[in-house]
Amino acid sequence: MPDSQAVFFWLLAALVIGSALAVVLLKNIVHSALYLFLTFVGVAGLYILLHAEFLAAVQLLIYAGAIAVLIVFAVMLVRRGDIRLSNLYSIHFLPALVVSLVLFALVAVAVGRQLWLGYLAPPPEEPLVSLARNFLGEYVIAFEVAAILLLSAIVGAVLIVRGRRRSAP
Amino acid sequence: MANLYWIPKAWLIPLLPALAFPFIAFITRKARGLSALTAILAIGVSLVISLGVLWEVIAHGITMDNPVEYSTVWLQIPQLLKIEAGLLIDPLSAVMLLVVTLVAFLVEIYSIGYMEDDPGFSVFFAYLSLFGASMLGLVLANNYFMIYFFWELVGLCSYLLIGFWYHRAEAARAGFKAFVVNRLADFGFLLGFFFLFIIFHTFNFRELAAAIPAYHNVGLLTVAALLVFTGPIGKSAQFPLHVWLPDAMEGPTPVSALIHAATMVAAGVYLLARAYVLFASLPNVMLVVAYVGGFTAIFAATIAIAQRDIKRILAYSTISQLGYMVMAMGVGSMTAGIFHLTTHAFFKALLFLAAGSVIHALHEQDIFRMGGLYKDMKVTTVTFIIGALALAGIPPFAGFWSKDEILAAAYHNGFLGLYILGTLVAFLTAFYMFRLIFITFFGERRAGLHGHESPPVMTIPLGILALLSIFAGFVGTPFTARGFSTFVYYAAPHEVEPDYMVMALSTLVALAGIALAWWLYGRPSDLPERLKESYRWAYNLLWNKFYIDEFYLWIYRRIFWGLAEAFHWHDRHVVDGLWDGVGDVTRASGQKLRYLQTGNLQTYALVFFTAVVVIALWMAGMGGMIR
Amino acid sequence: MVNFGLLYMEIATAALGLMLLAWGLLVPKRERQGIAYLTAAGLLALLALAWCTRGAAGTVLPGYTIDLYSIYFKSLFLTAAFLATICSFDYVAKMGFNQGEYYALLVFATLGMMVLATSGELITLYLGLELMAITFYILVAYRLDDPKSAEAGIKYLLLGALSSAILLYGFSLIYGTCGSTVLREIGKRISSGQADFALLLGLIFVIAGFSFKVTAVPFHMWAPDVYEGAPTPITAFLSVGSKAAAFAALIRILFLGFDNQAFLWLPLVTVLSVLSMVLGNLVAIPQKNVKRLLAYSSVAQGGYLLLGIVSASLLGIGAILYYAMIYVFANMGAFMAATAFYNNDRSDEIKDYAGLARRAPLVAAVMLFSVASLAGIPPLAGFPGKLYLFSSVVARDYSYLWLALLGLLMSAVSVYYYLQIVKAMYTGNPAPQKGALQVSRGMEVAMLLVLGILFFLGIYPTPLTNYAFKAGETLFMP
Amino acid sequence: MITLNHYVALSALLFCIGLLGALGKRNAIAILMGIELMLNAVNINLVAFNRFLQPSQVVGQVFALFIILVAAAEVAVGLALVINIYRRRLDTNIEDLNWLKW
Repeated sequence: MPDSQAVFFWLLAALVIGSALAVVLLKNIVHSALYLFLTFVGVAGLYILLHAEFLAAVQLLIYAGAIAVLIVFAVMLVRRGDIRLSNLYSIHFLPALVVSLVLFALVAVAVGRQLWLGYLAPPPEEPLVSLARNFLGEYVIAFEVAAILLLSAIVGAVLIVRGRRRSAP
Repeated sequence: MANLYWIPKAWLIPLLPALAFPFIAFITRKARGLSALTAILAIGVSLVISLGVLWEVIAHGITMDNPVEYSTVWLQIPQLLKIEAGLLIDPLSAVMLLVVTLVAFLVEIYSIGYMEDDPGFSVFFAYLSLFGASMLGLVLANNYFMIYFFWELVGLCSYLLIGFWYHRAEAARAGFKAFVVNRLADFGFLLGFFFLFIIFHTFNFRELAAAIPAYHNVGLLTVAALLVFTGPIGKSAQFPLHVWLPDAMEGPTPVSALIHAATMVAAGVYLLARAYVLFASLPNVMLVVAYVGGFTAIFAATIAIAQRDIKRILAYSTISQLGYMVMAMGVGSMTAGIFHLTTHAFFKALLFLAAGSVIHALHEQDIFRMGGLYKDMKVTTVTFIIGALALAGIPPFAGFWSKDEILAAAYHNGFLGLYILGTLVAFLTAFYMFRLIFITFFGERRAGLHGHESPPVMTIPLGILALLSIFAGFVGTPFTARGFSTFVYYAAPHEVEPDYMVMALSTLVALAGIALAWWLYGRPSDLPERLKESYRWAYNLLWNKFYIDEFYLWIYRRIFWGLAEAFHWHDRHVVDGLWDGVGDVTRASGQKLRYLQTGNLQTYALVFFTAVVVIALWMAGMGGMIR
Repeated sequence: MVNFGLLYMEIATAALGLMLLAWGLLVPKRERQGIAYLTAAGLLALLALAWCTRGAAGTVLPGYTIDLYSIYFKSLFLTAAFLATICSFDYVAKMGFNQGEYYALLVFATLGMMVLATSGELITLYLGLELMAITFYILVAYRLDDPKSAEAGIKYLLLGALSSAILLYGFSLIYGTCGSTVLREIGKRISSGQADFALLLGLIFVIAGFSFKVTAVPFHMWAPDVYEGAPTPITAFLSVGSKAAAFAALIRILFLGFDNQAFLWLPLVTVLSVLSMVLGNLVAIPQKNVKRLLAYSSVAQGGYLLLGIVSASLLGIGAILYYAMIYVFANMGAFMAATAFYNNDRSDEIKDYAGLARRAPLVAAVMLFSVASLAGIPPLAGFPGKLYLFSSVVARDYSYLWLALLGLLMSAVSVYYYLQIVKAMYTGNPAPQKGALQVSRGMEVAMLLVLGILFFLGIYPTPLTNYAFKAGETLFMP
Repeated sequence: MITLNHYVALSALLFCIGLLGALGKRNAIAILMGIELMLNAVNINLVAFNRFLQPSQVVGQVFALFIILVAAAEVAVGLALVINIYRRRLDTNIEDLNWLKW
């Protein structure tokens, strides 16, 4: 008798894999972008299954909310020609398929052989507090570096999109 | 050893010219006179110290077995690597110091006159100083590493000076050729002492000398010795790497005298002497050394017969004489080799400088366009003849004694073939030198050329070198008690026994050579032309130097270029084409061929991930994880 | 309690970057020339700070330890950044826009390198790596008027992100099998002997990800394109700084985390090293563009550096540290000359270098001695560096002699293509209308400095050697 | 019963699909999408390991959060570059970006 966990897992797995395949295989970039959004949502569902609710929220906010939208914007900005053929395969598709399959086979073999020394226990009482402690404790350097990284990325993105503008005559 | 005065100051000998180099290059570059003065002053003081060192070596009984060594650690990695910077002062280095500083001093004085009108006057003196410093450092080095360091540095100076007139295409090309050939040889030398280091964990000459006789893996040692020997083959222009030296004559003549005749090319012979314990313990390697030397001697001497360029004749003569020295090393007489090195340095420098005096006056190097110069250039003629007599081995000139010792050593150590060969070379040497003299200095004046004697600043060095060419040999005659052979030796000091048969024979063949030269070229005759016509093939062979250069060029063009082209093609078409090709074949679409060009980032990414997959498969297979 | 005081280098660097960013926004446009000088002065001050406090040591966080190893690398990055800044003076001024951002990003990239080289913990290490990478993506594309620059930027970004992805996948597998992201913990939890397959895969993915950054063949393919397209000072900084930082982290990961799995990764690193030395040197031969030639030369230099890892010894690590520092000076020297030339002639083609020696003796001399040092010709600083690297391999095991010999042989090959530049500079004739090169005073001083250091460390390498080996030792301290 | 292996296998599959997208599509934006899929796969891995191996800690989640953040930054810069190139060449086909080559 399948428990509810398993049902949700398989549903979400099907959603994630199916929409990911759609992202890769569809030839319309707008469709790809929409399925990408769906994949992100599916992954957020998986996080909930894994008791990472905060992460799921962040996933929805940043990935589904920001990144996917950003990508759609970019798609619209650079649209040209026939949209139905805007996302074609490259000449490398078949070798890429071979490489991907071999890589998957390797990881699958590795996962199949692995005896994980795991145990399932209840998650921490207050995951958010625990996260916050980590961010400002053990990973505070990473946290600060991330802040600078975001700043640099914003500065850079604005710079590059604006293009050349002479500041001095 | 408490009251030594000069020897503890030996480190100044290379340092002074070394300081002169940047001083001239950066400060006195614009002031030509000051540049020359700085260089000459530096080498002059070095000469004085060298004299002091030699005097103290003799006076204080410092022998080959009992040298003075100063050393400091230059670079150390515990238990692995220790490189010293140090000085080794024994009779061998003391003699070399004197030779180098003396010749360099005289050549620099001479250069004032010779380079008078050259715009690169100061730079020339800077280079000469740098060369002097490197050569002196090489002589004083107490370990392989340091000798290699200076070995490369003299190579660099040689390159710079050959190409001194770099705006002339031949000069630039000759410099490049010397560089490439020497790199090849130096690479072998480097490997050789690398091997020695791996076996013995030291670069130091004395430590190696103590360790080598006790080592019994002859095979490995033989490889090391042969590799070390490639260094001298390159630097001392032995067959088959002699090709760079004649071309090096594109440099200014004082450079030819100092570097490509008297000192740097002798560095190979000096290295053989320094590494002698290594060679002496390997009879087979000694045979190789002896025969390479002997063959080079006769090979170069025959080529010299047919050349027309005054400097090229002297260049081939240098190769031939270097062959003599190497042969002396090979037949087991380090004494004879170094003795010949010393006397040769004086008379060959003299010959080159005298030839330079001729070139300076005439701006012409083809001997067949000269003639009758003795009327205008008395000093030059006389000194040149003295040098030639010394080179030809006519007693009592310096060359006679040293050459005689080599021949005697070959004869007495059982190398009868090499002895005969050496005697033959003596004959050829006398012949081509006097062919040169009769054509250049005697006979009739050729039209359009008017010689004039060079200024005293050039002729005085000639005179000093002429005196040395006459008298320097007396330190090592068989009649000198406690002579050169008890001073510079390997294993044990010994007195040379006079062998009148060898002496008489070599004198006779030398005289015969001179006579033949006179008979062919000393009197008006068309005999040489007729000989040339009837033996056209032989003449062509000699004139074209046995086609060695052409052979190398062919190898270079065919094989080396071919390889480079192949690699290039491979990169462009195979590596890049591979992945594009895979996609192309699967799509079977000829239209897509234009995508075969690279610059495609996905090709790069695909290579990246394919590499990851291949590595994973390989490692998994190695770890037995996939069955 | 976290000892934040020990983070003074990182904090000061971040402060400098933020200050430059603010300066660029606040100061009137005419006054912005000063930003370049401010950057140079700031970096120099940081360098002095690093030197004065080189004795500082201590643990900030479980996975973040300040030791001589990290301080050595910080000094290296600061030196490279300082030289790159001087190199940028005229170059960026001629671009004429957004100078504050340019220098701020340069400093942030330096900060990323510092974090990358110091961190002993995967998360912080990853953030450092990405800070460095993202700032470089932007800087590579900084020549906004040049489509080649943008192309280089997108190529670098996409390939860099792909390599990050596989690197992260490797990190996740390592985390999954060891249950920790702290390298020393990982090292303790991996039992010696045969590792799990998953862990092995993780290790391979991580090595691949770092091989991308150190341009080891076959993960190098981005380098020539990106190096050619990027602004020259950035190319220079990328080729020394990013590479050295990746080496610092790779060494930490391999020796702290996977020391007892060396029998697995040593053959892999050996293969990478051999491929890099051979391919880098051979493909450099037919190049016609100086930056591309130096890119392939940089691939080959990465191969030499990998030899130090192959030796798996203190000597090898010390040799890498030494050589990396020398490489900064030699490579920056060469790129400085290339920048000076580009600023005047707007060209990177070797044939245009003809007669440079007569137009600008100093620039030609810097190029000459820099490439001579890269080739390892005595008496320049590259020579002892190569000597250490090659002898460290031999010292490990005489059966590795062939590897050292291959390195020597490939160095000999490299002389050939370096000489092509030299030949053009010294024997060619300049085009008649070309006058003397205009080189700014700051650049001239920096060039002389580089020359002096190359010669000084070639003739007397002991001070740096001792520093490098002492720094290497601290890595192995518990 | 859903085990850790299920999650890791799912993640591996997602990673390889992403890889296929990154290597096999010619639109620069599609390549970026593929890379995002790969990063999501890594995150699934991290969170699953965290949940099954160290449920009392949140290290994996922290890592995943950082990766999301960096991915956002990378996408921002990447899309900016794509737009910049599009303006100049009217093209986002990565196969045409080959001005830099041998």
